[in-house]
Amino acid sequence: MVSPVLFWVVAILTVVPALSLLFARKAVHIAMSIVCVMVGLAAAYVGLDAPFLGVVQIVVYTGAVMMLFLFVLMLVGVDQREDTRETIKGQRWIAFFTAGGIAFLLISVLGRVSIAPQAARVGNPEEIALVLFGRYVLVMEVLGALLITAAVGALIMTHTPRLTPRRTQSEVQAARVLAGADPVNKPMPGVFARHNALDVPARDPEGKPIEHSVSRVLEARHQMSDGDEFRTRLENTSNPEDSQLPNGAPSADSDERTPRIGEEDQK
Amino acid sequence: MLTLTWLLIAVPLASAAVLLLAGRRADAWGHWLGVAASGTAFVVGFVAFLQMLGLESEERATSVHLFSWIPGGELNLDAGLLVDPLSMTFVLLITFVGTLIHVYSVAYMEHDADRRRFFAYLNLFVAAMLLLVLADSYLLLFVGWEGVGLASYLLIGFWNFKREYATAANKAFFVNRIGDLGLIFAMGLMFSYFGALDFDSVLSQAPEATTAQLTAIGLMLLLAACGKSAQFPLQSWLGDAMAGPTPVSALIHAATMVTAGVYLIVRSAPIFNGAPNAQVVVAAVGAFTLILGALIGMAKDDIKKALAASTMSQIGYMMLAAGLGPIGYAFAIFHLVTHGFFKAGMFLGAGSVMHAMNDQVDMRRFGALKGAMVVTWVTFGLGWLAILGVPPFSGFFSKDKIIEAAFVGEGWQPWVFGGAALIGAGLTAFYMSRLFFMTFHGKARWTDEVHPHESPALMTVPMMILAVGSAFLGLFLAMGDRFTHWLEPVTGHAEHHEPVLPVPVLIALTLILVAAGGLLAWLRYGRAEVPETAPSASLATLAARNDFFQDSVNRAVVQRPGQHLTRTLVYVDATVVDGAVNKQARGWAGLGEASRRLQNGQVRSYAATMLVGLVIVVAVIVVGGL
Amino acid sequence: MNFVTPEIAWAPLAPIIIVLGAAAIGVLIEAFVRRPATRRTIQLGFGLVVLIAALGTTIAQWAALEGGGTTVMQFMLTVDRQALAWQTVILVFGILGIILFAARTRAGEPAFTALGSASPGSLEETLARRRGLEVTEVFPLLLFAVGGMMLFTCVTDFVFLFVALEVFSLALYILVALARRRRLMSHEAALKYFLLGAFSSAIYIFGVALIYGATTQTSFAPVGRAIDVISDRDPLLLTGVVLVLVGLLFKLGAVPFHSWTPDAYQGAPTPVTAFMGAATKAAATAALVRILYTSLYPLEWEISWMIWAVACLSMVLGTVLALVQTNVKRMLAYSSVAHAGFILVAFAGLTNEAVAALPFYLLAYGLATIGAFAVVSQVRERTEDGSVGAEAVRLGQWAGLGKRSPLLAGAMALFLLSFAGIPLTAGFIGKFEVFSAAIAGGGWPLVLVAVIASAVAAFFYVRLVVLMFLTDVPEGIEDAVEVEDSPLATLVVVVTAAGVIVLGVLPAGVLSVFESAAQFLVLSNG
Amino acid sequence: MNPINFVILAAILFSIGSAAVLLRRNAIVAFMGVELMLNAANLALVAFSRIHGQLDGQVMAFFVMVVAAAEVVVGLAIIIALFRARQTISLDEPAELKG
Repeated sequence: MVSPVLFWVVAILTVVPALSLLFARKAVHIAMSIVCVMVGLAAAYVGLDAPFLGVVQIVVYTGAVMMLFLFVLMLVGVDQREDTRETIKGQRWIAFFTAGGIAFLLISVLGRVSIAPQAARVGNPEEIALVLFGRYVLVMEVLGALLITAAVGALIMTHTPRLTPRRTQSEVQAARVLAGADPVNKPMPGVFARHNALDVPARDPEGKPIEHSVSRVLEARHQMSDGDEFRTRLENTSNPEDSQLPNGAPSADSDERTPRIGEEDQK
Repeated sequence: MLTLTWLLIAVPLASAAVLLLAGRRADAWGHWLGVAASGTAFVVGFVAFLQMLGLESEERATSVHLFSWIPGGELNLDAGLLVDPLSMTFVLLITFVGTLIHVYSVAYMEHDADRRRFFAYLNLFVAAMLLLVLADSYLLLFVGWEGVGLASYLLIGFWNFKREYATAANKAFFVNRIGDLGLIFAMGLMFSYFGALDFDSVLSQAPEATTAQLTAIGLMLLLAACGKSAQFPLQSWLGDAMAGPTPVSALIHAATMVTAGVYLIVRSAPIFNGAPNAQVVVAAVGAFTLILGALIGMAKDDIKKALAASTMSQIGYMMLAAGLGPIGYAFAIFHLVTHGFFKAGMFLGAGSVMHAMNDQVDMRRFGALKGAMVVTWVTFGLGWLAILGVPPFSGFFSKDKIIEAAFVGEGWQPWVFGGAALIGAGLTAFYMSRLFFMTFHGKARWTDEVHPHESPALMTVPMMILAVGSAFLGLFLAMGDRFTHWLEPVTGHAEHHEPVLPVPVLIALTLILVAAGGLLAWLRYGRAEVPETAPSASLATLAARNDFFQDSVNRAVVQRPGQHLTRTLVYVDATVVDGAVNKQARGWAGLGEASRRLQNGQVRSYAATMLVGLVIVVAVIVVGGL
Repeated sequence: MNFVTPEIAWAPLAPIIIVLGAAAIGVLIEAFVRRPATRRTIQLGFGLVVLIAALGTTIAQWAALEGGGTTVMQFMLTVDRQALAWQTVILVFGILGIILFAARTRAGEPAFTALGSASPGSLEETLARRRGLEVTEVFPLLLFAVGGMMLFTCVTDFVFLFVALEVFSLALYILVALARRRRLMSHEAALKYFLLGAFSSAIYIFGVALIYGATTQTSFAPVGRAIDVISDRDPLLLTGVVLVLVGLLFKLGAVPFHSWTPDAYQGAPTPVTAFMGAATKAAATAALVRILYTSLYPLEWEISWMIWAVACLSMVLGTVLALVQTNVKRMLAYSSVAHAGFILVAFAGLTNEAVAALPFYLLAYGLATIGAFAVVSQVRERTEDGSVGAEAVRLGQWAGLGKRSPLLAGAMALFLLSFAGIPLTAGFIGKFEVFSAAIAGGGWPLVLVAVIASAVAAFFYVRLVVLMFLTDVPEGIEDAVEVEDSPLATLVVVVTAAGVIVLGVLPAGVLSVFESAAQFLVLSNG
Repeated sequence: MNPINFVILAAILFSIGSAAVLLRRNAIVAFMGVELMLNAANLALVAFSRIHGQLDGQVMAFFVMVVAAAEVVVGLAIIIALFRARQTISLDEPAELKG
């Protein structure tokens, strides 16, 4: 017999997180909830005299499957939020009624089952091994084919081989310069700025903000302080010292500036 | 030789295969190969026929085993041929008339770049039709049945690379499929009742089955026959079939295709003998179609469409005869044979006329062609006399027998069926004479650019041979009831019954009606001027038209009610029957469009479909189990 | 606690071992042969040799088989005549499929993408094409699929069946995603097929769990015996059975479990559609036959209404939906749904005739399917710069094909007529066999529906025939549509066309072979 | 307590999983729903295994786990490929195939 306490703990530990599949918005939250369900199921297996499966459950599901899910979630963007408004007419009702119907029917069927559980307890790993490599050995063999198929399939769909020859560091750098990138390192954020902070763009010698000096992450989060914002703050300030920029750089609003090398040729 | 009858099918089939596969290389000689194949089939058939004549009448049925076709536990079916007087009659008709049409086509299709392909299809058609009549089981018959259908589409569509013809062919296919359904259902019923599909087992077990079973099978066979033989309500495809080259029409109407339905019914005689109700329905369908066809024939100005309507009507006679039971079977086939000759002759004549008139088909543009095309005029005229039933030409002997047989019986039946057959004879006389006079007599109403001329010998010789048949075949076969005795092993011996009216009276009545019909037509279309455009339908214009005294009588007595009836029936034909087909097609398509919404491209909806199905099934199981 | 080595008769498994082993070797070939073009040649040759060897082995086993067959492993797997017959059918489809997989256009373009991971229109894709890369892994994947399907026909255990099902399904999911042209559609089709497939597998395995709960067994024959013992209707058992059947009906593509079919058929690379359409249906039917006849037949009365309802729905919906299609591939897909219905008709009454009729039906259907899709793969659109592009699948683009390529169009017409069940084609004999089996089993109402459905179905098949032969070549289509003549595809078309005709005219030999295959080694009552 | 209650729990989880497939537009979440259904089947198998005092149920559950793992690999690979091409994993997005 199984302890009722265990059952109820498992029931709550699985059903409640599982409901996040229907109601939670963030995929990551759902994935973590499912991890919880998997752990709950592992507990159930142990309670049902299947310790081997309990361990396998933890290893395979929480350890591998769900981690793979999380991995892919991160790949496609952890921050994905799902709009839960329904787009297909009536889909929500159909879903609840059919799923509810399935649950109702299965429970009504199972509720009337009266099989007395056997007292015999089986389930230690050695016994499982005997069955696994005895009666089910052919299935084991075929699973090999299954796993090869899965691996080959995943490789085909995701692996991109090197299509261009590997480039050396100097080639990379040469290409960058050719493409018009700064030959030297990008300025650090906060350089020449009023604020020595990561969210403030650097300024070039002319005082213009260099927007790409700030991390893209901050940019995506809209946590970057805008260069223009500083410019206006600079213009509006009454402190004369402020107009005197350090290192003698020309002021931001000055129209006159010395042309850069190369610009002259274009004129 | 009887065991070599498989050559009948194999030779044209092989020829068709050669012609199709050889491609352009065979363009030079392909048509002659086609003629030779058909001719060889005729020779084989004729030799077998002579051999069969040498046998006692009980021994004339021979089974030719070909190969084991579908082996199986319950149903073990071999592919085999049944050569007996009935199938031999058809073989001779198909190969003889078919060969003549082949010869004719050599000249008729001379300028067509695809003549070789045309002959391949003709050969295919002949082979399929021979398979149909020689098969020894319903299933093998069905193979030929579908083959005929397929070949006819290839031929009907031969000239038409236009979309509207394609849709017409599609519709024709659909109508024919309804007929095919009948045959399939009939086979299903036979299989479940008798556990067999070969003629031998089915027909020998038929007397032991219940009337209800036989009636069901009979009605399904009738549906099949209606589809192929263009009987009401599945007649509408016949008009579409006119789109093909004229030799095809001749082949379809005279020797192949439309005769298949009559063959099916006569072949299944033991089934119908046990199902009187089904027989009455067959006769009724025949009687109705013969009148309907005649009325439609009156309304057509297109020479080929008028001839097509006449085919419908004449096949109606055959169906009527077949529905009368043992007394009618032999006459049905007799009429089929004579009809095969005169109708083929007339179609070839029509083709000759069209050849001369730059493919013009509107009879209002013909007239006075007898001078320009003497041979065509004479041969067509013999066919015309034959279809009218003027003694001593062929049609008289065959049609008159059917009219007599229709008057046999008790209660209302002889009066209705006999009456229909009698009236039909009068109507036939009217519209066929109309056709004849409008084409060959009266004033020339040709358009300017045509210069009628007689067709080449390759075309006229077949017409002459057929004309000889139209003239004398009936007399030859009727003498001493030769034909009836010949078919007796298959159709059974029919007791002689007296019609409800004395035979001489019937003959006299028939001839009077025929004469009246012919005379009316002469007055309207031979002597009088025929307007070059069809008269419009409104009563006002009718009243305004030239008003001879005879015409008024004519119009009041025959024409006006006739016209209304004709119009109504043609309207019914065009809207209700065609409409039903179209509507049905639309209905299916509408259902498709509606179900299409289920497949909305959303995988979640797909999953929902699955789950809903699952829930329903489980719910039924669980609720049923509680 | 000592381990008893299980007794396994390996010899009868030889064809499956050959195929699955070769698939694994095929993966190794991928690793060791560098040049894509060489790889393709080797994979094709290797795959062909392997499949033909497997076919030979299967036939040799048939010839050598004494009695009903061999129990390879008690409760798990038997190789009997029935299984060998189905394996032969599947191997034939596999051989035709692998040839079609290797077909290329005149410009040397294969049907599969150059790089599975590259997104359409990306730089990687262009580079990969320029480098002449090719996903030659499709050949081993096909071998895995064939092996899985062969297993599917001879396993006798619900769990083993599940594993076999996954082996071929996973390979197919990937294959569907690898179209060279219209890659977005291909991806979409793969995702839909995969998600619904996984969904149905989950339903199936839950059903197995319920059956296990009700009977303590998962092997076909013991389950059947247990069903016999359970006197009254056990809802737990019945629910489990229904869930299991749903999983199989999904693979068969029967309504309402069909919705993946049109999308997957249309989106998949055409050679994959050809193989999948033919072989999956055969495998699913084989499994269904075995389960129904060796395990579930005591429940015949309880589940027959479900089979009837699904059969009717499939025939009607498949037909009417095919009527309104304007895409050739999609039309054929819906026609396959209708054919799933015809297949189910055979199960009326669970007669012995049906066991003989179904392999023939599937062989006839599969040959015509592979042939038809092979033709589809040859009719191409021409892009504006004059190169040959994706397949021309709009019906209108097929207008006048009979004039331009009479043999190809003629073959297509033959396949369509076979689908429609016109005499002298294999489809006619197949339908005839199936329907007479159903009539023998008392299923005449089903046959009635089937006959009407096939009459209506003939309409859309013939519409395409009419379009090809009786319609003028529309203006400009000469330039817009190009007919390819890949020798490999032509070979497949010729072979399938010949098969369709031979099976239609002289079916006796094949029929009697399948007739003698209509026996199971292990029955629940024996 | 009778282990059959665990089967009832499995039925509930199965329904939740199937509802997720019907409701969620995020392909990964829908796929997690399928995984939950497979796990429910496993729970049922293990519970029945306990009820019958047999090992077969556990072995089957083990096989299901392996199969599920393989399925996840393939499924996620397809989803990634789709994401690369379309920059979305919404199931509503790709609907070129319909009708």
